[in-house]
Amino acid sequence: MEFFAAAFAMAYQFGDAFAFLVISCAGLAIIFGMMGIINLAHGEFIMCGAYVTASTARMGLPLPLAILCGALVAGIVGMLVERIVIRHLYQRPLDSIIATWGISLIATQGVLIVLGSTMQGIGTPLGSIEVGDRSYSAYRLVLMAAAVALLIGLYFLFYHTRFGVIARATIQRPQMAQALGVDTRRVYGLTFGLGAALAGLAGGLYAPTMTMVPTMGATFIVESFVTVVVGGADIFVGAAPAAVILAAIRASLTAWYGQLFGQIGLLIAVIVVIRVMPGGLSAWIKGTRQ
Amino acid sequence: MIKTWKTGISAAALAGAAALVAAGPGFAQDAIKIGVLEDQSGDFAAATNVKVHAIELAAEEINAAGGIDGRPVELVIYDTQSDNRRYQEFMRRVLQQDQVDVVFAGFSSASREAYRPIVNQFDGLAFYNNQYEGGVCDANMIVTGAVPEQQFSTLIPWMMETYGNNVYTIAADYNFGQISAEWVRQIVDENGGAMVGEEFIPLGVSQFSQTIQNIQASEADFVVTLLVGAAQASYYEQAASADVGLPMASSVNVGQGYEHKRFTPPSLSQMYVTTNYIEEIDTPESQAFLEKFRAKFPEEPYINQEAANSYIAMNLYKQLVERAGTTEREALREVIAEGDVCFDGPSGTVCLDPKSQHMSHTIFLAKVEEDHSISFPRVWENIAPYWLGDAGCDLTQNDPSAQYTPSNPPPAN
Amino acid sequence: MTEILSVSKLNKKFGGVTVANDIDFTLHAGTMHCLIGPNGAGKSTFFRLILGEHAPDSGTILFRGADITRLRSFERIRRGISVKFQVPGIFKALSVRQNLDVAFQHHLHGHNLSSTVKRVVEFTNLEAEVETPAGALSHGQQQWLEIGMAVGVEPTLLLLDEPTAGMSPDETRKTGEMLHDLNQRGITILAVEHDMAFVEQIATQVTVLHFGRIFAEGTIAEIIDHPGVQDIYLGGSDE
Amino acid sequence: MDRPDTPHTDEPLVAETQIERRSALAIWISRLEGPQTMGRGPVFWATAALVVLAAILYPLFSDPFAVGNSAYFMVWTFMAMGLGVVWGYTGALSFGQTAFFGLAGYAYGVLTINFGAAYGFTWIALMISVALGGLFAMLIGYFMFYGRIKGVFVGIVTLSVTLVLETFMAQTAGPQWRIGEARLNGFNGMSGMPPLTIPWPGGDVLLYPGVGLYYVLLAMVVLCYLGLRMLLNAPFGNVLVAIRENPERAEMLGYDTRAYQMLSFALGGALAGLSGALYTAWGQYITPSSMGLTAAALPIVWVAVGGRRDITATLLGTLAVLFAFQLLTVYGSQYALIVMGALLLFTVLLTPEGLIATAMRWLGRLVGRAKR
Repeated sequence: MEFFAAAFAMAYQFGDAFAFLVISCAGLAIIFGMMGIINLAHGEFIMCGAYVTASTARMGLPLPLAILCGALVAGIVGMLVERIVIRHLYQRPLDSIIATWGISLIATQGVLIVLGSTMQGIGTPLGSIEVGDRSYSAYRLVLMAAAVALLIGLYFLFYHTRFGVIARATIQRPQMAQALGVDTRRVYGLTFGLGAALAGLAGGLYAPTMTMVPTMGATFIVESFVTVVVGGADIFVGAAPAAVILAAIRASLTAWYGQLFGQIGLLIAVIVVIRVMPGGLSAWIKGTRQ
Repeated sequence: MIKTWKTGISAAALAGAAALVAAGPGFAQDAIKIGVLEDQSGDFAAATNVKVHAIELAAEEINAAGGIDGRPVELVIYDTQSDNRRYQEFMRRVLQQDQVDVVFAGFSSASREAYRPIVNQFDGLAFYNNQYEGGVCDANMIVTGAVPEQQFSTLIPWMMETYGNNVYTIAADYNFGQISAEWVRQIVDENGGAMVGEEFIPLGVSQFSQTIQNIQASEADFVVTLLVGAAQASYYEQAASADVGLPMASSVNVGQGYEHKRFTPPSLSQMYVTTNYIEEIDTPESQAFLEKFRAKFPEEPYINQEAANSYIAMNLYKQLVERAGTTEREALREVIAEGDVCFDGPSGTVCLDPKSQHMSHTIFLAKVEEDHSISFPRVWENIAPYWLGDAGCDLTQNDPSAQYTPSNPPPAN
Repeated sequence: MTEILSVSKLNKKFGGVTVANDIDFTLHAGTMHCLIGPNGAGKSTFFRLILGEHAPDSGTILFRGADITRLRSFERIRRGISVKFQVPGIFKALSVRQNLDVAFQHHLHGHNLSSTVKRVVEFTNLEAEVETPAGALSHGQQQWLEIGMAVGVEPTLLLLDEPTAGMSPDETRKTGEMLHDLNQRGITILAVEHDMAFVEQIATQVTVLHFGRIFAEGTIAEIIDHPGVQDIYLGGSDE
Repeated sequence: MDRPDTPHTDEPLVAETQIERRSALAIWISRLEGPQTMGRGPVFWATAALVVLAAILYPLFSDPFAVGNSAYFMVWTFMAMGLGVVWGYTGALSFGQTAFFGLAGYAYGVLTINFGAAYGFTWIALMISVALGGLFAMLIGYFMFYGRIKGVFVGIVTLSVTLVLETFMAQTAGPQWRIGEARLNGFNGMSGMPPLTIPWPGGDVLLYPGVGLYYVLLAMVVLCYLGLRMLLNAPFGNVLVAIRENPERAEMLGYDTRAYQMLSFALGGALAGLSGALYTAWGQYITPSSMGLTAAALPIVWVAVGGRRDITATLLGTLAVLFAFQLLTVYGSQYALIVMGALLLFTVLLTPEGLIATAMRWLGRLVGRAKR
């Protein structure tokens, strides 16, 4: 029993770190990993999802629906942003840094002015469970399940649906797709919207566990970028194992040496991984390193 | 939602108006100019907008009552955007270009350290109206916020008496957290307790599962939480959902960031905080202050200890100038050296300590209940900021312009 | 004739795929040599191995008698190997003159540089486009510009990866003349080529690569008559 | 397209080397103009001279605060120009110039706190700090470019480096974190270092922000700008641009591209270090947050808004953005950040090359037309 409790504790910590990395990077993996847009407003899409989730939940919507609402609104906002701004930047992805930084400034400060400097949280549901002599938040187990479900769902979407196949084809070979009669603009818009919606979903899922402030997205952004980059271009081949590796490093360093080393160790691991595998994990796994 | 929305707009409009008035030439020649540098946007905005309002309230009252020594007060307000560089830029601007007589500035300790060299260079006078880690011994600074010896020498012994001797500290991994933790450690030790854990969390960390597990694994009777910033505040929600169930003690929460209003009950229940003011304090002075505040700023989300300190600081400055008959810094300091600069304000009577130029406080022990209402199990009257003076800082004798800590005290003469 | 390049027992695998299989290959100074083979035969990989963009798993590469197997790319270039890539490797945002400046500047400057650039511009037929950004040139002109740049390192061996791909017949003929010209100036030429007519125009020797190994070697006539070569071109490829 | 069918084999393609008659100085001065930098001819240089003259006369017509504030703006331009070289010219987007900025800033503090300011030591400290920034950048550059890291990976590695430094420095509040006399002092930042001093008979001149510092910085900016123009139009600059356009081709022209990238990165790091040391001397203060995410993104914004592919545009753009953002903060109150964001959006959407670069091109065309 003692052993089981200790093993559960370790698995829980790892799963928690894994879920955080996967959920927070999924949207970015599509917008940045697939489309090449360096989206510094990723955190603000997360914030948008969290705010919508919290507001709708407080209006009486059940939490799961509220979270979906958050994802939906973030997705719609994402499609608007794509149409107004991002669409003009596909030819010069580096400029997307400036544009999305601008969007991020506007969003953060706009929310501060319109909604005030804080928003009341909604509380974490489901209570706690006891394993051995310790108690754990049950909701965080839901988050872990959500991370796994998210990966499976995305895999299914991109490899087994018409939209997914067209989206991958369009983004890899836009001219070819256009020649085959695909409305590439629409596909780009939808894909960006999907990325934003996933960011919103991350916000919604974590909204019950976090402080609601306009700058809350900032806590996600470094981890998201790091996971996506370590993973490389392909979210399934790359980002998922990247999240596994980084989560293991972070969880164990945090457990043995404290939060400081968890934080610094994560960043150093990133530097080392990129140095050893210059194309990211997915390129390395696919064996096309050269 | 709507409530806070309107506050935001009016705050912005007011800030703009004040800045414009300051720039305009129409005001009387002999106005006393007060620079105000506070974070009205960015990370710290939640806790600092109210400070600006408190200063505006005090200025309005002072002007209505004939100004300071017959001279009207004029505010020069800049938004420092929670950015240390803006403090450097604007401190220079208010001292050099706007030629203010005094500056009220700063929320984070980093921002104070950023502007302090500039105040020293121009030999200006600045009020820092924030509770902080203590130890600033600088003749150009007057500090009205509470310091660790005031908050911990009251809080920790009471907690140990009430809940037990085993203490677990989690603190933000920077100056404030580390120095506060040092105070906690020392006081626990002096009172025969034991530290069963001490953990430092880098700023910006928002995920606490491992920390929560560590606390559960320890034999702690209560947890001292010295967490700072919006990200770290996520701890309470996460600890509550993991059912940690231990009492918490803090010097930063509730009194500053009104977490009990922002989080869903009961995540903060059993939290004990020592503060020198919060709006729940039910004294006649506090009620009068609240009434005035709400009349001028009906949409204010919360009136915290920094708001009270800022308001007190304005009145202390008025008293200093009127007694000295000038805004000359050395003359004001001579008044402080007399040792009887006191003010009856929203939090009771407070006095300035001549040696350290810090302020004594009435310390309230605020307890957050299950439904996040506040009760006050204990009040300590007139707690002095004794440490700096005892350790050897004496601004009436010399001005080292340095910041000291218990493990790095002033050099013995 | 002296050997300028000799490759022995060269092996390279990517994942499970063998792209160079025990290649033994010798190139004589002053010749014009063509490398042919169906798509995927390993021709481009062989170039990249010679250029040092890929490191071989085993084997050696000698250039003018010295072992260059472990040298970095730019060091091989400095010893006198130069290359023209299949997709024109030019600096598209820079003008023709700037492209040539970069190519020639490491041993020339000032007047010497500008007079050389002038001559290369004439040689490559780009007099009217000196200030044009290279990206705005026609495809054939881009190929010529790159040949001009490749001369900049004063090579003794010039590798050309499909120099006439996408060219009109007239451009192809002119390119052939250009290469003959360079060869007469003492540059040994090794080209990958698909266009057999062009191969006939320039090559004295032909080597056939198939599945990463040398399949056949000889003069044009010998290769055309080689029964196995006809098989691999007609059989297994999507040409 | 008419080409003589008989090639002139008798004439060598590559010219026989003739002895160059011009002096090295003349060659370098001629490189003030060239293909890698915008602006040439008497009109441009006359305008530039007028701008510098106006800058020299400015303190006569202005108040001390404005002069000190302008000096403050100039402090940042070195980091921006360095990023311009690394990103705009060499094509490696560094998200971590602040790492070198911070390192040099702390180095200046540690050195001057320990050794004082006598005999002009502050200048030696400044040079050592810049060298440290450059060396550290060279190390990181070696690590990255010799490890074949490129593209967006360069951005993430550099960002990670600067965040590691920030996180580490933020927790050095304790008294055990000291180098000699200098307490690192964690997140609150290090202070108490002297400003730049010029040794002078009868008492050193302290360069607090004011007219003195203004002129020193103005001279440094002008020298640095002209020096970079010459370097970028020299063969070195040509190769950097060639690497940006097509690294494989550059390597296959015999250039050690990794060494060039590393050197360019080291130059960028040294310039960021110069800004860092000057910033510390300017405010007698340096903090870990100057290496944080926000601080790291700012140089990219300055450079991109001005125009990253031209050093003049980078310099003017940086000054313009710094000035505009400060002005907005003064008069825009809470709306300042929103207006800044909108400004960035419009700049990116309307002037892809950068605001200043586009304006300069437009002006150049106008002048050209006027001549005709």
